[in-house]
Amino acid sequence: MTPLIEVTGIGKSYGSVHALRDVSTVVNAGEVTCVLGDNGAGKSTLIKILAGVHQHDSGELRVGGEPVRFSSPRDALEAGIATVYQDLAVVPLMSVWRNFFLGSEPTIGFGPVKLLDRRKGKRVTKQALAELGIDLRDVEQPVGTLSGGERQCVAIARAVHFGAKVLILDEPTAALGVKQAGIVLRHVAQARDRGLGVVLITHNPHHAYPVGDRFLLLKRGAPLGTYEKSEIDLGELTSQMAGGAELAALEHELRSVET
Amino acid sequence: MTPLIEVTGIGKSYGSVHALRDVSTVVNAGEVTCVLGDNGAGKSTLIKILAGVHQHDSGELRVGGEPVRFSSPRDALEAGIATVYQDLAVVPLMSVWRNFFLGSEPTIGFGPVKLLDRRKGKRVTKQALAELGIDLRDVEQPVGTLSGGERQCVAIARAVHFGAKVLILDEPTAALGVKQAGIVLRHVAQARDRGLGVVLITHNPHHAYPVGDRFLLLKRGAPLGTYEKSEIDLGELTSQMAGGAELAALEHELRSVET
Amino acid sequence: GPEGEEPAAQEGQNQQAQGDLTVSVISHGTAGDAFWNVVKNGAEAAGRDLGVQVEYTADGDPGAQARLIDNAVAQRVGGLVVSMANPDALGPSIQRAVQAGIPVITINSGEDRSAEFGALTHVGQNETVAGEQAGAAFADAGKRKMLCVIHEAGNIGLNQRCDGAREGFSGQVSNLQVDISNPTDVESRIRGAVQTDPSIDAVLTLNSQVAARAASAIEAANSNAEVATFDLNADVVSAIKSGEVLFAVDQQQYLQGYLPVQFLKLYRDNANVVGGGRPVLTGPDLVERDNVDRIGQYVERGTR
Amino acid sequence: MTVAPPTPVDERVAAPRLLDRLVVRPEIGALLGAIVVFVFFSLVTDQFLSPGGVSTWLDDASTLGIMAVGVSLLMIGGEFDLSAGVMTASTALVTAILATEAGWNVWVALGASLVFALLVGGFNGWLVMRTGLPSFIVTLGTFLALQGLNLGVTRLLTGTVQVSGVRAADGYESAGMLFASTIEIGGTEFQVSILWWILVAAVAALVLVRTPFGNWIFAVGGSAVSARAVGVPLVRTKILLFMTTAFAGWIVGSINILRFDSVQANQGIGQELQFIIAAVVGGCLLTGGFGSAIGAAIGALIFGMARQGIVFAGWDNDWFMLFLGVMLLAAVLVNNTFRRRAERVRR
Amino acid sequence: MTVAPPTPVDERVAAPRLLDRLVVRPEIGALLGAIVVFVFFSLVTDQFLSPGGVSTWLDDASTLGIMAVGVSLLMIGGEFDLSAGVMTASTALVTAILATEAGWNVWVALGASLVFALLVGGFNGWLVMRTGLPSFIVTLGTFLALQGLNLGVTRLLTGTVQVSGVRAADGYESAGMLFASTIEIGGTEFQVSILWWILVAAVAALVLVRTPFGNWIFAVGGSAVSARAVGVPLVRTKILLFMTTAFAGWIVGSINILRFDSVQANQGIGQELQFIIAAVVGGCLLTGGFGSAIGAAIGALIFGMARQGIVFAGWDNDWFMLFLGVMLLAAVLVNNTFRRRAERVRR
Ligand SMILES: Nc1ncnc2c1ncn2[C@@H]1O[C@H](COP(=O)(O)OP(=O)(O)OP(=O)(O)O)[C@@H](O)[C@H]1O
Ligand SMILES: Nc1ncnc2c1ncn2[C@@H]1O[C@H](COP(=O)(O)OP(=O)(O)OP(=O)(O)O)[C@@H](O)[C@H]1O
Ligand SMILES: [Mg+2]
Ligand SMILES: [Mg+2]
Repeated sequence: MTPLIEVTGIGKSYGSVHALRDVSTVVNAGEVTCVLGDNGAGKSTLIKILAGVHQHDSGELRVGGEPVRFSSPRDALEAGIATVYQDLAVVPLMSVWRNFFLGSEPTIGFGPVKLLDRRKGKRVTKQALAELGIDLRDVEQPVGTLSGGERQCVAIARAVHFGAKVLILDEPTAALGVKQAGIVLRHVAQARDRGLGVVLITHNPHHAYPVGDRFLLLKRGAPLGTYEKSEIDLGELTSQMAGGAELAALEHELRSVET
Repeated sequence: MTPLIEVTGIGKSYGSVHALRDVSTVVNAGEVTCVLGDNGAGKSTLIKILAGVHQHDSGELRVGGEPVRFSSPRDALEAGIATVYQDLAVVPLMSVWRNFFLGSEPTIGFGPVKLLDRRKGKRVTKQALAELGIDLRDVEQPVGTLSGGERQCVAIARAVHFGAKVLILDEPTAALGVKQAGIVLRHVAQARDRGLGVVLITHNPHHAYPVGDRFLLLKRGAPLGTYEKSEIDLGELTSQMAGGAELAALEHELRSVET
Repeated sequence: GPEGEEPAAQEGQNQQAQGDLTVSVISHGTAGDAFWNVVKNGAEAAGRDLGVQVEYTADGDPGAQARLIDNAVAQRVGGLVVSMANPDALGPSIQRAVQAGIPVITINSGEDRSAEFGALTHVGQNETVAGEQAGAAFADAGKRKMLCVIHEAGNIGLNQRCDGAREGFSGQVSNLQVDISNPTDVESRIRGAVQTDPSIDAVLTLNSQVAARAASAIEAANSNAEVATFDLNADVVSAIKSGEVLFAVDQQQYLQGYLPVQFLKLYRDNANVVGGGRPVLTGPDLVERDNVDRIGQYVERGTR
Repeated sequence: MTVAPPTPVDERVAAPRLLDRLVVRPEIGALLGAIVVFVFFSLVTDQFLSPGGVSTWLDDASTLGIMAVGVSLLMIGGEFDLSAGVMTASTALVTAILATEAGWNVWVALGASLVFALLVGGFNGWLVMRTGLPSFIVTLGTFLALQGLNLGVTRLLTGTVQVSGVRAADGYESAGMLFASTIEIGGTEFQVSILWWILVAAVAALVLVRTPFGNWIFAVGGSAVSARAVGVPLVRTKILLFMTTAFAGWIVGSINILRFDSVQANQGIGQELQFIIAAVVGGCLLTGGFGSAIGAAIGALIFGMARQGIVFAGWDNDWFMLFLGVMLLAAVLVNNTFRRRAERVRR
Repeated sequence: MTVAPPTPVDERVAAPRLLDRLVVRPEIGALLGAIVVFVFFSLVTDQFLSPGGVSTWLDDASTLGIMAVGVSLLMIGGEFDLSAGVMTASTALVTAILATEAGWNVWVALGASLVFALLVGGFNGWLVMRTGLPSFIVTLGTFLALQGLNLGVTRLLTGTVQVSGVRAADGYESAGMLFASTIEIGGTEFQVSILWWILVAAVAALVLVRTPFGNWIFAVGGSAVSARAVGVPLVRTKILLFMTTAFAGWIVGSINILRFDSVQANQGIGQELQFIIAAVVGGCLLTGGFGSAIGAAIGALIFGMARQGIVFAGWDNDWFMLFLGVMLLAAVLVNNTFRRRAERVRR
């Protein structure tokens, strides 16, 4: 089986900042590829290349075996890659259902004129959100009136609803509490079980380990290593990320001030 | 000893949203008061009242025993309350040292004319950042060119430098990796040891427990409980926050899909 | 150029009787104003005819106009033609030009202060007189109540025309302000004004384009008022022919551009001063149905 | 298809009032304002309500309204067009010069000026998107450049600052019928531009709320980065919006030149602010992402009624600008209050 | 006092080049532009470099420059003032009417118009801060209102649209000396307004980069919420900025009325765009938080040199607007490129 996405030696610079260098990984159907790393490690840059927001400078990106180069997020969407961004990508002043369908509006034909199918839009949105455990009184209310967690769920519900083959989530749990993070992780697992390829970005190994199949560790733009789940355990993953010795020293220090 | 800050039955609404209701707590010198809660629990709202960004609608706020009502962040700063905001409060286009001293600029008298003391500003900034382990090549560069973690450290360094009595930190670790979060927590502990009263907001009990002395749990704007460190252990704190049963079910479920 | 530093250069001007002559024409017309376009054409035609280099500049802001005069003085032009809508603002600059030995001729407005500032002569006539003529012509036609349409708020020249018209007209006069940059607004407002007061039997417009709007507004409002206007254009000519416009007050502003250039040339080459420095009147010429045919063809080419 | 279970009551939210639900529409403030102005002048003056009076202020509002609708779409899309005012003159000049000086058929000349307008609009949009500069600056540049071209080219080609004589050109009959005829209703003549105004407003309103493209307009105005990220063709949408405004400018320019037969090179300057005022009075948010095309059309109506009402009332016109300034401030304050209320209708 | 240890080399960053360091200043684009314009007209025309020529274009640039500096401070502070142009006329009218119609001493009249200007500026600022509306809209309202007042009140009090005769009023001698005298240098007269321009630019530049208030201006323009949160008095700073712009308007209005002795009620309209253009050409970011007062002064200098240079060169004035539009676009594109480079000089 060819992987859904295959990244080989990819690199990207913003002006004189080399945000990403020589990174390779694969995303298979029914598997979760986790990308881990500290702040500024290049996680968002990597997935923005997959999502068509930026273009890579070097290396190769293959989708379904074909080398591609997305010129806009629309191209990536059409190739079946749906993304939930760290900065959420919702339009606060627009209603929930319009945000939900933004860019892929349902229409009813009317000769050559295509009008929005508003009834369908509202119904589907309500239902898709309900499935995620979010129950809105009114999907006509502006997204700006929702709480951060609710907005996150709108973005996830949208990606799940439209995400044909690959679902990319950029730190979906960073701003969430334990309970809501759990709900999101559950949906990641569900999507995986439905046969989607999932890319999960996080810097919390505790969130990544339970759902991940493959772990790509980045540090300052360069790959630190790629591990299959069988090759690594949670403790090792955590210490790999933080740089083993540093973490141990830190824990000791915090424990000592504590007493 | 009177507490540095005492909050009694405080409440705040934004329009028809009651963001905070009937919350009480104290902040003592040399102690860390942690405020925990899910998204939208009202954590930021509470500390914005302490910091003078918003005014409370009901209840009482005492600083050093005196009831007060700050009309602007400047008032709160003058009362010795320094704050690091979740949304960082830096001006991206301004240089690092100007951001560092923003609102409390060092001047050299020149008759009635007070000019900025730029040399002192740069020197002090460089030094204060170096103490936090951040070493900038040039404190004249715009803050917008720093990484998220570096910006966080600028904001913290500023608060530590000017924070006379009380230091408030709103989710300082949310956007940070393990290592950087550790550094921040270490500084929290240091500030406490120097006799400052610290308010630490987070929704990560693992970050709160090692440094906290008192834990205020919020849920949907209302207090869920206040605990001294001696009254609660990490496991209980975590389960209190997530709502014990829910968490157990979730962990079980994630563990089961994992296999 | 380095010769600018020579102090003697300032008197040098009017003594050199041969060679190129440069004349700067500086008006207070706003860019794109139809009236001043004809002045410009007149000055440029004179320049071509007489081999004089003519530079036309304009600014409606008195301060900016004064600076343009200073500029011409700095260029040490051979002659200066200035429309003096605001003598107080321009006075010092004109006097400086005169002191620098540059002959100045004022045009259009500012007749009464012209000699005081040391100008050679004045060509044209002031707006008030032109307005009086228009008012008198309406009065002769038996009109009782006049509407004077100002198309640029705060323009002193337009206000002077209306004030003059009030003088010359024996009946009642009211002013109406319209926005020249929006023709629909011009037409609607004139229409509204004649609808509101049906006793208005005369409409005086101060711009040829506004005249055409007034004519159709009156028609749309079924009013029996008649239109007269300042200035000519092709539309006004055909409207006079068809009787939609009663008459046009033509200042013959082409002359206000042409004559000063000629006078300055003659002054330099032959020390002529026309009329001993008394004002030369260029109009007003009333263009009516009986003389419009002859004048119409000149309007087309932008010289009347 | 399952139906969501009944919403549990959220204890954090006070019950939203009925009024709150009513004032969510952006055009509500403008509508109230229009009613006030209408009733006021109907009572104060005799002529305002007469057929002739109505036809006068509708006429005045119509061309302004067409532009205001175009500008409102652009404003909802988060951009500005300061060149919209001169654009009405530029298109009229192109049509007139081609039809009279070059002797083209009016329809062909109209087609050429349409192409010209779309090119300028497209250029505005392209430059804004390409450079990321604020549209205020870019269109200020085009505004000045067009102003200079209008004057320079007209004088160069015709020797005057005014072009007329389109009525004599081929094809004037049919083109004039479409853009500049009048319709008699009950003995009063109404300009066909009123129909254009209603048509443009209706089409714009339909596109805005009932089509995907309308969705995209709100999205690119509300948050351009997010819109692009979820697959909205950002650049295309914005460029199309600039072209729409230019298109509106072409309609108005064509109406003007065919109706008045002449155009002056300095026409249209200063109008751009009136379009923006009408759109803002009509409830459009200057910063984008919120507003209504119908509101902008109503904003133009208020403008037309007030401007003509003042003439009917015989008031001194000197004060119109003062009235306009006060009305603008009052309208945005009212709209702002309404919007704030609307935003409080939260979950 | 410890010294930071030597910076370890960051492997992610290419070495910043010297050029990058040089182009960080916001005024660099304007400076280059000014040199180009200066050299160009010096070569093309004879008189541009003569003392009389220099005095002419400096004079032209001076009043524009005073306003551009005021507007640039406001723009760096994140706001706009469309009423700045009419403000120069309003203050002149107040001074003139009080000095001639009411017979006040010129100094007293100047004081009164200063109070008037500061009140209007303060009102602008207060309304913007109070309502949170964009300053574009609020000052557009004031712009229209002042325009109406200028016209209405002047006509009401004097019966015409122009007030003159200040020269005859008490106190003119000394006030005229301060605002409208000329200084002879080497046989050529230079307007005292040039000194005002230099003075205003120098004071503004000093305040901007060397005082805490200047720091606050950058901060409120760069990120108002953050600035307030760290203790910058946001409302006070912004209101003071609006008052500063109004103050600049008062200086220019006073220079105009005392120098030209007369003022027309429609003066100053349209000027506000020129001020903004000069500030933007001078490197100010329209969206706030970045820019320079010196740059704005240089922007005005480019303006003055170009406007007078075209006259010196004998070019047809019809095309000036086209030139202005193209220059504006070119300038912002150059500034933009420089700024982008500057922002790349990262750690
Ligand atoms: N648009 C941009 N322009 C310039 N530099 C950028 C841009 N986006 C990111 N960078 C830089 O590239 C590097 C990698 O950024 P990226 O956002 O990919 O990191 P990340 O791993 O997602 O971090 P975080 O955990 O904070 O989200 C950082 O140094 C960042 O400052
Ligand atoms: N300025 C505001 N206007 C209206 N509602 C607000 C405002 N700020 C916060 N809220 C609402 O008040 C409630 C509490 O918000 P708050 O920011 O205090 O939560 P929090 O605990 O800090 O959440 P997080 O963990 O996401 O930072 C939320 O429902 C939020 O939507
Ligand atoms: Mg990221
Ligand atoms: Mg918060």
